[in-house]
Amino acid sequence: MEFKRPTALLDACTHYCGGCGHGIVHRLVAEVIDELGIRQRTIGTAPVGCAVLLYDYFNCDIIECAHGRPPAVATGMKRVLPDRIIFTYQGDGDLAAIGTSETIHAANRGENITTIFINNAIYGMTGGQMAPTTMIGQRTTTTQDGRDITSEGPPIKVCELLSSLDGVAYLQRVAVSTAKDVIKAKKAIKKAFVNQIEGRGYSLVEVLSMCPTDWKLTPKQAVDFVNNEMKKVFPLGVYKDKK
Amino acid sequence: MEFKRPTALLDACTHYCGGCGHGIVHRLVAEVIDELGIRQRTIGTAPVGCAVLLYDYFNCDIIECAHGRPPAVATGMKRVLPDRIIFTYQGDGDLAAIGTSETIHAANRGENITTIFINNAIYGMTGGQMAPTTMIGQRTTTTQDGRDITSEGPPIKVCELLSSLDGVAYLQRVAVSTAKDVIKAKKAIKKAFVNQIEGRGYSLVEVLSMCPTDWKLTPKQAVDFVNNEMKKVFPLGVYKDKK
Amino acid sequence: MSSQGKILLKGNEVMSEAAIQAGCRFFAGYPITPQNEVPEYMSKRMPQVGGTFIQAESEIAAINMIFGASAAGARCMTSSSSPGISLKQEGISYIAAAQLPCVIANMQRGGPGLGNIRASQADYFQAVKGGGHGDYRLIVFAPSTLPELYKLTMNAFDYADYYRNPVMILGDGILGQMAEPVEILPYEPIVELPEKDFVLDGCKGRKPRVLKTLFLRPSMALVRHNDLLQASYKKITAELKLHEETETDDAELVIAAYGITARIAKGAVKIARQNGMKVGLIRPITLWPFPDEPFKRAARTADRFLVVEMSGGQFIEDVKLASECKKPVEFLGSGGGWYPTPDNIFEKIQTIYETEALVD
Amino acid sequence: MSSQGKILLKGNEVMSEAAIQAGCRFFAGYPITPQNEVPEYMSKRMPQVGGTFIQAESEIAAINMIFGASAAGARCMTSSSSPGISLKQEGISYIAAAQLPCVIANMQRGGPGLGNIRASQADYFQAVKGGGHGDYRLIVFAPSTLPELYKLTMNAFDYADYYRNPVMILGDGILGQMAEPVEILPYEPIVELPEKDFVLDGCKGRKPRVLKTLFLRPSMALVRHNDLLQASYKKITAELKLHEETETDDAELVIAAYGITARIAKGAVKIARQNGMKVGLIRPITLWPFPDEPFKRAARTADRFLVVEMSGGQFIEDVKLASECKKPVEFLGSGGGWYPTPDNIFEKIQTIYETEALVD
Amino acid sequence: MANIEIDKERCKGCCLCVSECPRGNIRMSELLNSSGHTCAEIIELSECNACALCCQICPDLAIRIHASDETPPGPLIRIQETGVSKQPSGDRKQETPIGGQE
Amino acid sequence: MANIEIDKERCKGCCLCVSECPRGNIRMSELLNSSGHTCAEIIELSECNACALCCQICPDLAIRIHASDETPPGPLIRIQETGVSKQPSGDRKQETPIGGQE
Amino acid sequence: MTDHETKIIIAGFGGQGVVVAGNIIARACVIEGKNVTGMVSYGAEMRGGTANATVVISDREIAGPFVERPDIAIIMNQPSLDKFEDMIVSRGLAVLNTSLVDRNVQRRDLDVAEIEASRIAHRLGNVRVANIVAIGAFAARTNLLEMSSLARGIEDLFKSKKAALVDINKEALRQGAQMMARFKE
Amino acid sequence: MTDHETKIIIAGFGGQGVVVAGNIIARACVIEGKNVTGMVSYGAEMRGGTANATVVISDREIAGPFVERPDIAIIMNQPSLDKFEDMIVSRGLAVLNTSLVDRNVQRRDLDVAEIEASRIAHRLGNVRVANIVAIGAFAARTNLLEMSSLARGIEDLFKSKKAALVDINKEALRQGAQMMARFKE
Ligand SMILES: Cc1ncc(C[n+]2csc(CCOP(=O)(O)OP(=O)(O)O)c2C)c(N)n1
Ligand SMILES: Cc1ncc(C[n+]2csc(CCOP(=O)(O)OP(=O)(O)O)c2C)c(N)n1
Ligand code: SF4
Ligand code: SF4
Ligand code: SF4
Ligand code: SF4
Ligand code: SF4
Ligand code: SF4
Ligand SMILES: [Mg+2]
Ligand SMILES: [Mg+2]
Repeated sequence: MEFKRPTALLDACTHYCGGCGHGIVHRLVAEVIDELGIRQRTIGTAPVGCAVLLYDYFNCDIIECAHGRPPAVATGMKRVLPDRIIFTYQGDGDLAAIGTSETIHAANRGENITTIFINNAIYGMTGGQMAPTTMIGQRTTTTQDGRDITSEGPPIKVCELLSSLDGVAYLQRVAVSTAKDVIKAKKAIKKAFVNQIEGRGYSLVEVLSMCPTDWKLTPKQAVDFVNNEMKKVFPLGVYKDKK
Repeated sequence: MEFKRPTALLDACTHYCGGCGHGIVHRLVAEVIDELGIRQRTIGTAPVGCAVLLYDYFNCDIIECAHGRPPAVATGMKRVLPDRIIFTYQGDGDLAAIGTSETIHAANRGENITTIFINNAIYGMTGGQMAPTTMIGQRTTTTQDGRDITSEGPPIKVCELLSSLDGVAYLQRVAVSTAKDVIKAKKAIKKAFVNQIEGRGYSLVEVLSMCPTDWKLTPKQAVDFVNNEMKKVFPLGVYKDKK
Repeated sequence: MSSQGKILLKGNEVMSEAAIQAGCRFFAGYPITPQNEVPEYMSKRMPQVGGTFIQAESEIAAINMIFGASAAGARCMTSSSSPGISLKQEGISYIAAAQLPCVIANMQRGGPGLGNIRASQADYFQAVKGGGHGDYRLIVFAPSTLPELYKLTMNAFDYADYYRNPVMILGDGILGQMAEPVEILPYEPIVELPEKDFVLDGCKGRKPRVLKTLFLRPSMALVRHNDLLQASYKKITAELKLHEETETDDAELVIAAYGITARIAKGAVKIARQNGMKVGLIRPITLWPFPDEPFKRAARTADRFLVVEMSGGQFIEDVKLASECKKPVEFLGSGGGWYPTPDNIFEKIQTIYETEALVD
Repeated sequence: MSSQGKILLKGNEVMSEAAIQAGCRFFAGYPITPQNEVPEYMSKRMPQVGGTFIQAESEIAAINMIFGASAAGARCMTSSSSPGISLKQEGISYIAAAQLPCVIANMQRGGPGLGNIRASQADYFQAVKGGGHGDYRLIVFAPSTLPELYKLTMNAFDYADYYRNPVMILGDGILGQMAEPVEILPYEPIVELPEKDFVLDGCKGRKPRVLKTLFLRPSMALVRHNDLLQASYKKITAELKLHEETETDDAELVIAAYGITARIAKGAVKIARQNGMKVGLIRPITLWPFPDEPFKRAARTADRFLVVEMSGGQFIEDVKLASECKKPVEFLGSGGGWYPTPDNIFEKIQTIYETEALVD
Repeated sequence: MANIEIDKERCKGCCLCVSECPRGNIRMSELLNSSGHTCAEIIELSECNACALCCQICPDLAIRIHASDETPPGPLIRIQETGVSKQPSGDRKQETPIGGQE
Repeated sequence: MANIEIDKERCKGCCLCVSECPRGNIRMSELLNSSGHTCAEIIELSECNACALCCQICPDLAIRIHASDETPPGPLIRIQETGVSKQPSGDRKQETPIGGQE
Repeated sequence: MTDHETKIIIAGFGGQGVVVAGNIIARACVIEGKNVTGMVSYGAEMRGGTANATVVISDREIAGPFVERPDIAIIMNQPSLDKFEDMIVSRGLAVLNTSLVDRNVQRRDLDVAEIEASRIAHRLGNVRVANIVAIGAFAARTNLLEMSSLARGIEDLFKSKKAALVDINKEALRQGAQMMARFKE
Repeated sequence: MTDHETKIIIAGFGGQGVVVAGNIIARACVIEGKNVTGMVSYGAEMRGGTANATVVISDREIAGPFVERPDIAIIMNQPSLDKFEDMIVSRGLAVLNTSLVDRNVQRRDLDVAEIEASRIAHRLGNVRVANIVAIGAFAARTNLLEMSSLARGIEDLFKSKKAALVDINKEALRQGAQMMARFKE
């Protein structure tokens, strides 16, 4: 057994808080890029969100996009360079709030890209406001008494939402809150990249991820929150796998 | 038997082309408003699209909105005036292209409003470009060889898409391409307004509607297109009815 | 709380509380640094006063919710920072065209693009000339202290209603983030408020109303509507110009600065005066309408202007126009999060004095 | 086709074909009148030349697709009209900040708000001062005939690449909708094109590249990036000002107008000259950088300027600044779809002659 | 005999009512109204059963059925006879006036 | 004995590895690294079965397992001993630095 | 008003082919090497109502594409007559599609060419070529453009998309011109 | 540099409570009727790294909230010392949390107050009150603010949300001050 830093990841210390899920997912994406040998033809998009500094960590070309627009930017890139591998890495605010429209239409067009979607039920970077995926009753800085279904509506379930779109190739929801989940998550991410290599169209992996800081929990509590609360509302599994 | 112009409709000749479905739907909405006795507390939103002149026809307060934004505008109005009846009337470009995000989020918040969604598979007002709901193979001015699934993706099915959102109260797809369909459509529209009166949340009625002009068909052919082609791709029926 | 009834608040909170005090009962916004305290504060306060807070799905949704809420008769507000304000431009043009009152705050940050989160004044043109399409104008307030932010925010709601015109609070990251003691004074309308006869609330007891910005027929309908808007802008221009002058009477060099920069420039004026230099300051409080008279006046008495702004040079154009290019205008500024200090403004003043014989 | 190889095309088609000829291989747009012929034409032509046409789901998606396509190395373009251009402001600020070349066309229509679909020039400020956030500049071309539209569109791609700066074609509904005979000349680069060393196409054989507009660390990083942008703007300003002058040599009255309005004003100059009045015309071809020298020159020789624009008065500010407020500036204009004719410009000239003794 | 009436000034000649009438009791007339549309007309008033299906489909509210005790409204405005025969005006926009759009 | 190693300068003290180790073989040390984080440490190298579950969960790639023939990289940079005891730094942001956000 | 410019307006219902008519006239100008600009005046109209196309022809540079006061108006229906009669310049020409116009021109200072364009088109088997009949009449009356140029304009326009329509349109042109010529005799 | 202004910077890791410390100092100023502006310098830092809060205190109008050259620097960790040592004005004061600083101040022109703030806080049972210990030390050393005002500042800040924290914070303040006083003796 050997375990080391993938070459697709630069040897840098991240700016993420202790216990943040972003770091885990970064590694998984990098490992997949390594394993598929595509680092030199991969272009990633950085979102606006805690992962905005993605470009400081990934050892491949990166374009940083306006908030919510990575699917549109990726569309532009992929159409110009159809043989390159384009992935977007987006938070729940980025993908499911301001970028809802871009997400749905890129997905429906079946753009041959891969989307890694970090659902941490919060706006991490801006300091903990409600995200579209915030859970009912969850306290955030803009839902200080907990998200209320009557005024804010229920959390949006992205895999379920996208699954009705005929253009979408692959949807899976995973988590990174246990080592086992992490191993499964990697498989899903790999599949989402392989799909692109094989030209199957839009693939998205939703990752339930911890934000201890803005949840105001310790990393351990945050892991428990994912395992005990989030997985209930956001069931893990494959939501679409078009052959 | 008696059949006359509803009071919620002004005695004006519309600007719509001969055989256009908008006229039929206008009448149905107006009849429902009459029957529910809510004309004096109803506020409609006019979209940007062929129905932009809605305000010349409806005998109630109307606000004309930016393209795609009626759900946001209606949200603002309804929150300020919760006891008024707010409806949006939107085309497929308005609701399912530029306004995708506003639609999904108003629906998911469960805003207590009523949306009448005219799916005519085309951008009517701008002269016949592809809409999100344009059918595969359908020729438009921007898909001159027919919509191609590989580059444009398949048509978006709005009822199916929204049905995964827990916040949505009621979704039904109807048509106005036969007299029978028209009668059914009215029932659905009525229900969508009654839901609002009873505070059930977001209700949307999708209406398959004719655009003979931009389809470059006669009105008769247009009706056939709805009946023979569109209904296949967009099956009529109730997609959600939350009790 | 101090004995003077002052409490320590951040600028963003000061502005939010002022809005609540002024009767703002609808707020829609989307998070963006450095104005996050605004939606956060509103999310807490609005329910307490029976108002509505919505965290919109985007800045575009937020501004269009404001369009609806204003049409429904509520005093309403949205706030954001630079990139978010860019997204609101279409909506702002619609609101201005429909002559709907509302308050929009821009706590400017470094740009262009994603930029950074330091304060900036590089959205001046966007605010003052109009970043949206068409000939419209926003009333633009540029407060430079928190007590003034408190007062102008209240006034903003009044002027918005009075002129049926959106009002922008053009702040910046510093103003929003700094904390100062502020007295929470009760709200008093600053003008007599007209009846809101445009409100859409159902046509009970009256004819149906239409709120629209489309003017198709006859072909000159939109020209006429523009004439109406221009007439309103003329009235505002005649009535609402606000500014503050510091030691301009005998000034050889007049600094022009607004907002937080003006406050810092005041410090520089002090230093200069201590050093025997006749330096003054004109601080526009309204950026539109632009207070041109003091500049015209100063152009007669002073030898030179020095514009200080946290941008690559935008406000400078209005200073030149207002002073009719009568006197040379020096510039100290940069975009991207550069802040002046009294010291480096004073340095610039010294350079000017050294290289130019000011009194000839 | 005529013997001279000219074909009759609408302005929108002329611009589209010019783009194709210049090697534009990616177009994303969203329908809006009066520029619909552009996406329509592109949807047909792009597949023929192996390029990509995408009807985006919105103007915002379109401008961000351009961001991606340009980063991927394609010559690319988007077009829209006023409200749609307002929606693109955030994206434009990002593209400018990232120094990505691309061409953006605005076929202006009546505003503000939904307005109407008549032509207008009321997005001048937005185009020239920057409707988005931050200190950025677009190179802005204002063609006044279809042959010029053809040529400038080609040039736009070259200058965009040369300066790594987005270029805006600021047209209007008339220019887009009118049809004229145009010769489809082959493309020739107008400048030597630099290698695109910023392109993201995978890091094979080189270090990974990052394209970003965020500059957080160190705290002055964004200031430095702004300095870089300003240096580029300075270079463009020094090199690229374009204008056309008509009978200004002995003119007492100099008309300033751009785009289609300038063309109409030329008709008025002719009439005036026939009537013995010494009237000339300065027509900026680049609106940014603004050709100030001819105005400075004219301010020395002429007595007065007359600005004609299809807006409530925007371009007039640059005319004043360029001429350093040295001579009175009269104004003829209105927003909302008002069109001048040679006759009513001439009427205005007559009024000026009557009420003012031009030569004193 | 049903109290049915087609307002020829409102009719846009789309023909939808024609195919919808279960009795085949509507046809397109030879008339153009003042807006240039050919108009629908009831073939035989007495044949109509007032089922109102034609009214349901008519996009222009051009067909009215009055309660039997009600008198129909005033006469139509102006119908102009031409030699131009039945021409469903749905066609008439095949050529879209450029720019006449939002 | 597994060739496992925790890079204390990379560790952010989140403790996730502690609960993930099936052998209970990781604990939080009394050390703060130069960024102020308390660090995880392997209790007993010989107890480790190289299952790498700790590596899987570690958000900071602070845990490495080397092929047995490989030598581990150079020494850690600087660990500073303080009297401050084990303090999961996930807590440390309870108070969010205002403005330090996009 | 600028000298040497001829300003033409073609007005009718949307769908009467006024845009096509303007297009063919403009193409003929290109063929003859004349300066020309064409434009659809889309101010007030959306769907329905009148549509109109304008063409400005000149041997010199053309100032603007607008036609506020046409020299020649080809009037395809009654509302267009109502709208444009007053705007035509004194001594200008009005070509009237009398099939769809039910009153005479009121002004005395106009040259009026009446032609039953719709009826002729109807007889030709397609009422939609009334526009071309009217162009034929206009051409015969003014001699501004060669019939052959207009015929080539028709060919150019239709050959790509609707080649089938070339013949009937050419015949419509011929008949319109002939009819005018007959009146002249 | 503007006279009569005292400029303070509090710098440490995110999470060391530098913002709270600044807030309490500013509150004490308000209580004493002094002019004050507080600010978080959020320039370069996002998550992690150093965070710092600045406070400007004056009897007159305050020009700006920036502190480029602090009169007083409360340094909570090593990186902050590295970063800010050079910026402090000559004859300024550096309050050092020696628990997390492992070198001496290099400059000779500074007044240095050393306090093992983190260790004291740790002993008090919550390492996170190190910030308040440091404030106590600062207050005792400068006499710029009354201890009672600071104590009231603590009450005001915590009473609404975290009343439980009032006591331990007050105790931290007291011990910080006491420690300083002891050194003084
Ligand atoms: C147009 C625009 N709006 C808002 C912002 C501010 N902003 C930055 S990140 C962010 C949300 C981040 O949340 P998410 O996408 O969930 O990512 P996370 O930080 O949670 O990983 C927002 C609203 C912005 N930069 N641009
Ligand atoms: C921001 C903006 N983008 C584009 C347009 C142009 N536009 C007007 S209507 C329309 C689409 C209309 O299509 P749809 O919503 O399907 O309505 P329909 O006309 O088919 O009823 C578009 C794109 C606009 N007015 N504003
Ligand atoms: S704020 Fe949340 S999402 Fe962002 S780095 Fe910290 S833990 Fe991760
Ligand atoms: S274009 Fe289509 S949708 Fe619009 S009015 Fe005509 S038929 Fe109706
Ligand atoms: S009411 Fe019924 S029977 Fe009578 S005309 Fe209409 S469809 Fe025919
Ligand atoms: S359905 Fe109505 S508009 Fe159509 S032909 Fe019949 S009566 Fe006329
Ligand atoms: S590799 Fe397995 S056994 Fe070894 S420390 Fe990690 S989790 Fe424990
Ligand atoms: S999981 Fe990694 S970062 Fe967290 S405590 Fe363990 S080694 Fe440190
Ligand atoms: Mg998130
Ligand atoms: Mg449609």
